[in-house]
Amino acid sequence: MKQDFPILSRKVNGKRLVYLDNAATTQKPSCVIDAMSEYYSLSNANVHRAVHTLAGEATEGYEACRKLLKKRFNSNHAIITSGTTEAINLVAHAWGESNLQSGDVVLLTEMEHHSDIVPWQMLAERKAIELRYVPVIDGRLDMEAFDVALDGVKLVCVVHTSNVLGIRNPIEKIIAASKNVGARVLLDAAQAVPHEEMDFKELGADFMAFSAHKMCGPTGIGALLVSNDAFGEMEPFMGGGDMIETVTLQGSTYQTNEHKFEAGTPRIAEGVGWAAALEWLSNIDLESHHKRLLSIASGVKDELIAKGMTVYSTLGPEDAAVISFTHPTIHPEDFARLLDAQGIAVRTGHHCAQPLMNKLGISGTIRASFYLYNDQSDADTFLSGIDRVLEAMA
Amino acid sequence: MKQDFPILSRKVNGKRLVYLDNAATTQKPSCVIDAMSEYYSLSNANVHRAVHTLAGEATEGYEACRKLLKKRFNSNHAIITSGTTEAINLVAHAWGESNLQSGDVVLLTEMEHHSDIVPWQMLAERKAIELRYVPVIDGRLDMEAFDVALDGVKLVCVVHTSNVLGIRNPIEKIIAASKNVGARVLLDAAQAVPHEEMDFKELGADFMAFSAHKMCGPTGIGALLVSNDAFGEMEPFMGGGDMIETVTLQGSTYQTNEHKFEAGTPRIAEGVGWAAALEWLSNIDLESHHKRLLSIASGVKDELIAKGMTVYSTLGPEDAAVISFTHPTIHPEDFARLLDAQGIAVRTGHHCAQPLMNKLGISGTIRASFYLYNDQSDADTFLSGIDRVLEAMA
Amino acid sequence: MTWSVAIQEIIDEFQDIDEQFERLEVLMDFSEEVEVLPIELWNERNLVKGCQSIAHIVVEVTEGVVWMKAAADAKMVQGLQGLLSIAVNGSTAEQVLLLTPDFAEEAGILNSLTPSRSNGFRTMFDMVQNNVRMLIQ
Amino acid sequence: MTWSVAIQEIIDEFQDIDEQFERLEVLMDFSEEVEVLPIELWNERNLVKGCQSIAHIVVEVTEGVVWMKAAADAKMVQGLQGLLSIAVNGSTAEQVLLLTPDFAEEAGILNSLTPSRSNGFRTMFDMVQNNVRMLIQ
Ligand SMILES: Cc1ncc(COP(=O)(O)O)c(C=O)c1O
Ligand SMILES: Cc1ncc(COP(=O)(O)O)c(C=O)c1O
Repeated sequence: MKQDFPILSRKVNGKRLVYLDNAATTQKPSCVIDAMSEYYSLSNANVHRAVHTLAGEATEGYEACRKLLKKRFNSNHAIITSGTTEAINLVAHAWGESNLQSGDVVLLTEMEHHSDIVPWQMLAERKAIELRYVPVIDGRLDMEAFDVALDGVKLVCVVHTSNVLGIRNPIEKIIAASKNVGARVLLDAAQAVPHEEMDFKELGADFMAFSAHKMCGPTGIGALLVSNDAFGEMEPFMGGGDMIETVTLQGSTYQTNEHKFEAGTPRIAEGVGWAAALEWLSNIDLESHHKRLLSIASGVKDELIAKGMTVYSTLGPEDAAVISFTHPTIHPEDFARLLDAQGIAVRTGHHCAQPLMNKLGISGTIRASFYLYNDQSDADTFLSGIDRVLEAMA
Repeated sequence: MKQDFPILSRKVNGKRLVYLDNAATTQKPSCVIDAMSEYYSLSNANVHRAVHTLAGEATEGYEACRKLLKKRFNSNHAIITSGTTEAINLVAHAWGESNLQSGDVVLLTEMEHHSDIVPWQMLAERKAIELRYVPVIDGRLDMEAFDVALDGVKLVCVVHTSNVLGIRNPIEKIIAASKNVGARVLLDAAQAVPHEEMDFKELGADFMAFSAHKMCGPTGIGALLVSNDAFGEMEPFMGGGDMIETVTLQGSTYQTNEHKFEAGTPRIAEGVGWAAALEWLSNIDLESHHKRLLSIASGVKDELIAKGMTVYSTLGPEDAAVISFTHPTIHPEDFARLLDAQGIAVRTGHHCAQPLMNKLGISGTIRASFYLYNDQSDADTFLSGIDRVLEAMA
Repeated sequence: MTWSVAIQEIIDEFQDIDEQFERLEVLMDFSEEVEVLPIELWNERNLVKGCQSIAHIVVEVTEGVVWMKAAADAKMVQGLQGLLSIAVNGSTAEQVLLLTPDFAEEAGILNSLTPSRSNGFRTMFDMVQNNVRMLIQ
Repeated sequence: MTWSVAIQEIIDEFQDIDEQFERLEVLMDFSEEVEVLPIELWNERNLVKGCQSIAHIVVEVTEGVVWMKAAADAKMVQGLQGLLSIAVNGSTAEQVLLLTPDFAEEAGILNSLTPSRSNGFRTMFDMVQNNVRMLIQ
């Protein structure tokens, strides 16, 4: 697997790169890098409404991405955005503005990424809607509190898998209960799609947001899947080329398919690159990798605890292989920098989840997150890297 | 020059590619394609708030793009967006929502691209503001009507250079007159930045929007330059990671620099690619190319007229080398397809400027647009291609 | 493969052409095979949607036999309509419903046109079949 | 190049180190060179902005001689403060204003740290100079 990823043969500070910052972004296989170079070297043109050969190839390449998304995730509608964040903002504007009234309730959780909090806080200010947060207890959603909080809710926004703790929330239950009270459901699936196969229709959610760059695809592109019902309730968000049917000085009419929400020249090369990533992923057995990585991460977790670290991730059987931890005295930044000196890339900080950090009573963690190309040798290097840090700081 | 652009050695339908669809998007020099591949192969990581080496390199690469933009265009603020369209929508939301009240007037022109019309129509619906349009007479803005229409206007939005006709509008006059009545000015510079050096501060506009893909850079990225005064008047548009200072369940505070308007993981590889394009362009003398291309285009224009075509572009000394034309009987699509069969790429249709088409009394044109790598041989191939079409359709 | 001898001849003709320009010329020649739909009958219902040129198609089934009339402002679109007319006119409804748009691909017409146009062909093809399906119900 | 012998010695010391890990260890050792700013004196005014760790710096100029006190929760940040202390403490205000942050680059500290951190160093360096400038006006 490692040989598919050119960056993994790079040396950092003279050491073999051990990349454990996958929850922030994943690395790209050669086929993705090559697909984009090839696009720019052979087929680059603006898409839609053009008859020349390059424009045809570019349109086909870009739209292939949408087709693959619909097929992989079993969805009738796949709107292409610049990432998870824009996808969630799109829901807040295109659906929220026209379907939520003053006094309506949106239910979030304390585990959300900032990208699934701030758009709702901004909407709440514009429309005087009420925000409620499902509390986190012992690192998991308090499902009893969820049931109580659900009363009278119009929209439930929940992170499928936490980028801080790797927790996979019981989203099947959450969706079923939400549907029971007639609420629409948005899944922040940024950390879910890299780790498990998902069937959007079967899940029964209304919106699902995710980014290409966290699943071996390029930066600058992501998607929002939308259910048939919710799609019909959405008004345009941004205006411009490609999303209109007709424009006159008096007013405009809009496209009726996904293009209605994709104003301007789309992310063409990015679509081509993501399509290559989706093809590549379609040959990967995510479930067996999930088991393999979780078992490696569990071993690492035990060692970290034995070495005196506080570990916040519980790593249950469905959780992603993400380990957030702190050391009683060593500052996370010093820790991460001393690991980097050994070629080991981990992330520190609040991971764009300050409310969760507040709940855990800390300002940040060190986070090691594993992905497909990581193996036991990476875990071993990481652990001996930790030992060297502990010695140096003793 | 041509050898810098790998795509130009491609054959289309067995013929040498003659790419004359540059107003839609430009081709990319190898250095841009390579910079992105290299980024993905060597330095890919998520930016900001991280201490490991790759993240540092990625942050440096991405922020280098912003630095180059500020330097090239002499601007204190450069917000990175996904393109011109998002940049204009950003102004409509981040500035328009908080600075325009019911009854306020926004002045547009009949020459605008849909991306500089629809966002304002949508804002007008949300806020009950009034839109006025400066009429086009004989393919140019009616400047007398402009002076009259300016009365009581809060914001003037004008396309610097028309993507349909190549007309360069008298924006210096427009900006001066607008400033005189205290209006803010937005320049749609999508077709301007590829063709001329621009000094944002000296021009004195408040907002300037453009896309990387029209100036040898990648898809999926663009920018909004903002004056100091206007920057201080802007509220956040999209919410999420990277644009916040602190997030609590009760509310959030925001960054104060450009990041305030760049929610979520940014367009990192695209920033690296655009930086390479900006470096490449900095070695090009745009003015001499402008003269060269305009002279080639003028020759083509004369020939087209001689061959019985109606040409809508006037190609004045400051205009871009863009020729929009129709044939009295041959449908533009048939025309373009028969050119494509000969390897010649032109665009047909309304070019996202339906109001201008209505004004010209047509539903679309065939458009040949020239850029740096085009030369007389391309013009000659184009003209003999036209001859073959005329013969076949005679 | 469910097409007629007439269609097979067309496929062979297209496959013999080396040059794209000539292929398009031949395609335009097929515009003459269309029974032209008079302009008075152009309306929203028989408009081909998603097509960049203005194109209309009307399908009739008389005693089980299919007949289409069509028109388009672009000659190549009318050429595609001509091909379609050869494929369906005079056939039974059942035969038409068994057709697939593969023959255009086989002839090298679909992939020689850009996707938006080949989709235009698919759209017209689907429109004809849907109309036939509705008319025989 | 406007730095003192003490700084030159530090540069030499850093340049002699091959391994990044050891370089960071030496950097952390410099944290002991800081005259620690007591926690009661940490406030919004002397907070180092844009730094990921919590860091504070206070600068005094007594009879033309500069002296800084500082503290940071991350040891490497305090190490950078230590370097800065060696560069400025006991120097005249004029000498401090002539300094450039190049010496850290020369020592291989700036480019061995990621940009956000080297910006942190630049921020602290600028903060010291700005304070000195204000104090002598
Ligand atoms: C004048 C003008 N404005 C705006 C745009 C929109 O640019 P983009 O599609 O890159 O957002 C274009 C390009 O299509 C243009 O030519
Ligand atoms: C759970 C979660 N939600 C949302 C996001 C935001 O994704 P992006 O920055 O790609 O928009 C991320 C990634 O940072 C994430 O991990």
